[in-house]
Amino acid sequence: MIEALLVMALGAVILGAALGYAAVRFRVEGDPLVEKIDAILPQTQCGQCGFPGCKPYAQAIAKGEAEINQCPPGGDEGIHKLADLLGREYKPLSAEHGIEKPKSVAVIDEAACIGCTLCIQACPVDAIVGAAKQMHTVIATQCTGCELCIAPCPVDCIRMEGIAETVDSWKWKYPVVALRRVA
Amino acid sequence: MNNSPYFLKPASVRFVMLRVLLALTPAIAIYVWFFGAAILVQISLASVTALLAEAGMLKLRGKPVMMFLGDGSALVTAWLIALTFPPIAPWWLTVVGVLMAIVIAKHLYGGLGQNPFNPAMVAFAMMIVAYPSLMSQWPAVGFTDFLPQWNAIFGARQLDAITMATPLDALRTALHTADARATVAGVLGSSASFGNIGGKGWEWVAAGYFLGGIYLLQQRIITWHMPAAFLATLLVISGGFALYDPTRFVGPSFHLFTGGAMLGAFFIVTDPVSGCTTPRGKLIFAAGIGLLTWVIRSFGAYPDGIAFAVLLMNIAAPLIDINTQPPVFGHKRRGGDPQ
Amino acid sequence: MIAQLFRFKGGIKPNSHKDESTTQPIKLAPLPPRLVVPLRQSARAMARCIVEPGQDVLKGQVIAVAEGPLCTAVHAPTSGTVRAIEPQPIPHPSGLPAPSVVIEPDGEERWVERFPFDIATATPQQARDYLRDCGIVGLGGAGFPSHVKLGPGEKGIQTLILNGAECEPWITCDDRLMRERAAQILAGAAMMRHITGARRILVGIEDNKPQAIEAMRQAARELGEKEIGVVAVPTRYPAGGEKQLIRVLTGIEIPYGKLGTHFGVQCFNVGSAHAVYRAIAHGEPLVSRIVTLSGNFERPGNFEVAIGTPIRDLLPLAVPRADTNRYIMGGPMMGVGLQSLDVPVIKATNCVLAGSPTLFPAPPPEMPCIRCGECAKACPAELQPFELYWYSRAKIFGKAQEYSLFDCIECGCCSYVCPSRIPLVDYFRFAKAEIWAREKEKAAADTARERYEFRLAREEREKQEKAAKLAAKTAAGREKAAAALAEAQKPARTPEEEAKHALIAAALERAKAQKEQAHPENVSDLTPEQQAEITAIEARRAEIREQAKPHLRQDD
Amino acid sequence: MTSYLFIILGAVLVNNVVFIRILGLCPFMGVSKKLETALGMGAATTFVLTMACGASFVIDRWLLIPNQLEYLRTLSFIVTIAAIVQLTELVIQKTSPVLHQVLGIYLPLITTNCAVLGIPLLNVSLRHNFLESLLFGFGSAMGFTLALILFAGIRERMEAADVPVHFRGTAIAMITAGLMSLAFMGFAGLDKYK
Repeated sequence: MIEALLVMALGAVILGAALGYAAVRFRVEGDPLVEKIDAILPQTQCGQCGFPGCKPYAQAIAKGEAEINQCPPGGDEGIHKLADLLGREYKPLSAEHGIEKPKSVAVIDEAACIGCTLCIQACPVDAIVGAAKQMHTVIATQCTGCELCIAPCPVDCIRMEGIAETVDSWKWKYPVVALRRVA
Repeated sequence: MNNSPYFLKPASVRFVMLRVLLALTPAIAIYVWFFGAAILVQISLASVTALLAEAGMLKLRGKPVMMFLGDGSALVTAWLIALTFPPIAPWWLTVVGVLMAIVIAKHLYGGLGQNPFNPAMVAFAMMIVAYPSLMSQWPAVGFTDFLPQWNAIFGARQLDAITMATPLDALRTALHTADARATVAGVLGSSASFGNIGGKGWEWVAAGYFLGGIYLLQQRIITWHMPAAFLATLLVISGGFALYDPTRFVGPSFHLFTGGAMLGAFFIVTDPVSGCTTPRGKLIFAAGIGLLTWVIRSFGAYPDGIAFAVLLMNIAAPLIDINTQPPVFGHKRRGGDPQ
Repeated sequence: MIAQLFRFKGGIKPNSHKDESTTQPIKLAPLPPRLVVPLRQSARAMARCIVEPGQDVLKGQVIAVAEGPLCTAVHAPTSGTVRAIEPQPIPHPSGLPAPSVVIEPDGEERWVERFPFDIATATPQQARDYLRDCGIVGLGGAGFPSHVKLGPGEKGIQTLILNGAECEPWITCDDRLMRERAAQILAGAAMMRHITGARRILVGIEDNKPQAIEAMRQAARELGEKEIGVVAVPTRYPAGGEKQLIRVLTGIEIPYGKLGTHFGVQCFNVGSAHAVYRAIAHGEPLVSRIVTLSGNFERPGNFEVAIGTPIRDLLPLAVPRADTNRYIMGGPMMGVGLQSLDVPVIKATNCVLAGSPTLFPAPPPEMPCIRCGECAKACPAELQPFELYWYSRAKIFGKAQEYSLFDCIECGCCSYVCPSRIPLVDYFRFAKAEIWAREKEKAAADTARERYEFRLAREEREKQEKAAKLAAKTAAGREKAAAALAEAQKPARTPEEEAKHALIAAALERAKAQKEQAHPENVSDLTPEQQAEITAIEARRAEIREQAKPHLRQDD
Repeated sequence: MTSYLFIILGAVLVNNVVFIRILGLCPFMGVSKKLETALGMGAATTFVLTMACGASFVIDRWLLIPNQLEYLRTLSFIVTIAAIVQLTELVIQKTSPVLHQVLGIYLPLITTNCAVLGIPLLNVSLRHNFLESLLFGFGSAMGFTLALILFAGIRERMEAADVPVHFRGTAIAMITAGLMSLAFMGFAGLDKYK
């Protein structure tokens, strides 16, 4: 009995020492995973996930504090990519965080704008230009469509507009599967 | 409104499958000549089962039944199963085998074109693992009376009179389990089931498959890669070992003209769905089947190794394909430098 | 002169249907009542319009100038009046409209002043700029700007290839052009050779066009040049693909993402060479081209058509048969199905093909892929189309890219041979479009991330500055108090403090202004009654605020 | 020499740890979605299993048997394996963070991978010597890796297959594993050949 205890104790001491040494020797700094997650997120910085931006959400996912299905702009595909990267199971987009919408940009009704700068402060990517008491306008190419400027506007002069399809932005569609026609 | 190209070459899956069935007919005729009409019963049984199973699965999966049923792929699977199973196997063995092939190996993976394993070989492997003795009762050559065979399939099994082991099985059993002094020459000389070059009768059936294979090659339905690599590997390796120790290893002619070698070479190995598709991959794939067939025939526990060899290489096929991708136009020479 | 030809793998041999439209010489198409000239003539770029509605233009007058490296100028195809500058349908698979100039011809065909370009004294750069301003783009079908292709690249160009292969069935515009204007084509080629400094010219023509080959050889003999070779190449679609023709004539394979110039070889359509000749020798910009009308027509043939002519006005020239149910711009293998007959002829329009249910039957239903490998045998880019299909269909685009999706030239050979009748090219177009869209999205996301991070950094900096300012202020305040204690009376503020105070005052002002603006003030243009009502409400609000004051510390 | 070869061959093919012994199914199903991760998992398991076989042999032969403590075998083997796994995890985390993240839960699960405990115990019951133990462990791990890679190859392709909805994911993966197992039964008898 004593031998058994001794043997186990000896084993525990040796293994513990080895592990302790390894923990010091192979310490990891930083977290490269956050970057990878952040690269998948759509960078709308809309905060619909419940975090104040894409990066914080990425950090939360990396730490395991957030689910991967909280990003409506990233949509189904973003969730699939996150699931792939992290080896987690796919989950459908969580409804409480919003729904996937077609991409759109904010447009300021320039006649109604009073130049309050509130939307400029709200815009996470500085895509609204203007100054106090001057008319504001959205730089459409930089707008991520996060809708954060809509709520602060005191005169409700900002609306979201879908992006119209042009010859340049048109995409080939998924081929119509003839099977369905026959069936 | 469809997009370019607007006109297409006349060709269809059904056309391909019907050619394959046509190519099988000479061998079937020879089969009937030597071993009786039981095989025709089995083929009909398998065909009906396959078509019913296919229709049922298509219906369950919500696909247009008539369109897919007409492609003929289920018939090809059914015929291959019938031709690899013993012709006097009980009817339910064939039926269960076909169901396994169509339902599990084919439709659970998404149907035609998506199955990673050869359905006919899945059926064969399952049945030989589950019912090894039933799968080893083959009709004696020349015993072509229809009634006993019919009874063997559907009724009372009075088998002793009409069955014998296949040549491969006989040789393997003799070499493995009999006394240590058994030699290839001794075994071959001792039994009536061995013919001049392969198994008696079987060598002619094999010739029939060969004929069909040539037809498929001529019709450009299969390419030379797979049959050539498979047969060459089997030839070289069995020839080499037969030279090394002729008492323990039987020669290449026996390997090539016995069992499923010829059927396999032209009709099973060449299945494009579950096999490799790159030119180099096809060679590796078929050579692998040849090697494994010989290994399992020579050292393994099952009489014919083709089914297992095919399944094993089916498993490896995706990896072989990934690693044998041919270079794309312009990417062959390093950096594509001009001369 | 060329002993050895090379071959490209794959390819198909469909029935070529060339004879139907080659019997007649090229005829001039009449001017339509209305020309629609899209501003988007070259492959990827849109020119900037410089005319206005109502303005009179002359034939050959610039109506839009080139902007950016891949753009070419656009000219008025005839004299007349600009009626509108508006989105009009253009020949594009999307069927979407794009900005176009609508011109009503006056029927007089008055040219602008034309000056031949003196190529002998001009630098290559000047010559390229001139061609750009003449609106010269590739006339083979893709419409890539010629001046870009004439650029020197890294190593210069040794071999200039003229593409007269014209491998698509039915199309014969290059064939007729070579038969009738061989000398002009070779003259244009010689000019391009001069610009690029190339050594030799090779003309590749499929061997099913013996008359064209003979005409070109005759012209070359007359030119008396040894360094021009007219080569008959085997007839096999897509021998006229640029990369395939370069491969056949020189053995060089140009991978995806590389241009001919990287390898010292460049390839031009014979029509482009002809256009270059017209531009340089006669000062004529590209305002018309040869278009084949073939397929389901009573009188198929080739016509010289003004750019901008609506297809509808073209059809009576060849008389479509009664059962014609569709029109295709380009050939049957790579052409664009026309969704409207109002689309105009553009510079890339080589053919208008009429189709009938018997000529181009509706595609049979798609069956599953059986991985038979026919497509891989037919693929001239030596791809594995069934693997591309497998992953494109399931939208696993990363895998499709691993199988070199972008090396696909969309020639249609795989769809043509597929026994399962799968529209393979459609799947590849879809996958490519998705990947491109995604890359665009990714780039946008990266910009957004950068801007977001910059904003965060700026806010952080501002916070720190504010804190520093605050610290400075309190420190200054304390000092001031101490100073006030020590020395009873002193001049109150230093100039720095003055400035600081001014800043604070301004900030307060701003805050106040903001606060005011925070109230809804969309109150301009109101009627007096409304104004009065608002004032009354405001007064009531003030009253309530006054009453609430004991309870509330602050009303905002 | 041939006997060693037969040990490896038998462990890789004939008695493949996954397909024939049906051990280690959890990581087999879990980490076979992608080829790269399968390779990573295979490498990690190979390392751990070989080490575990060596270490457990040493403990068994020189610690447990001399002291008549065979009843502590399972316990001490588990502890040893756990320590080796911990060590591996630390090393991987340092050298390949992505692999670490991808292996995720499965890396600690090597601890409870029944193959990793089963093979050392089999070593004892098969009375392998030290070299044989190492080879058997290595061979089994190679068999595990082979199974994982082959399975990953098929799964990558199957990902795009039109599998009926109810069978997507784990269900069809299980069926595939079963059919692969069936194929590996073809090797039966190879190791008994005289």
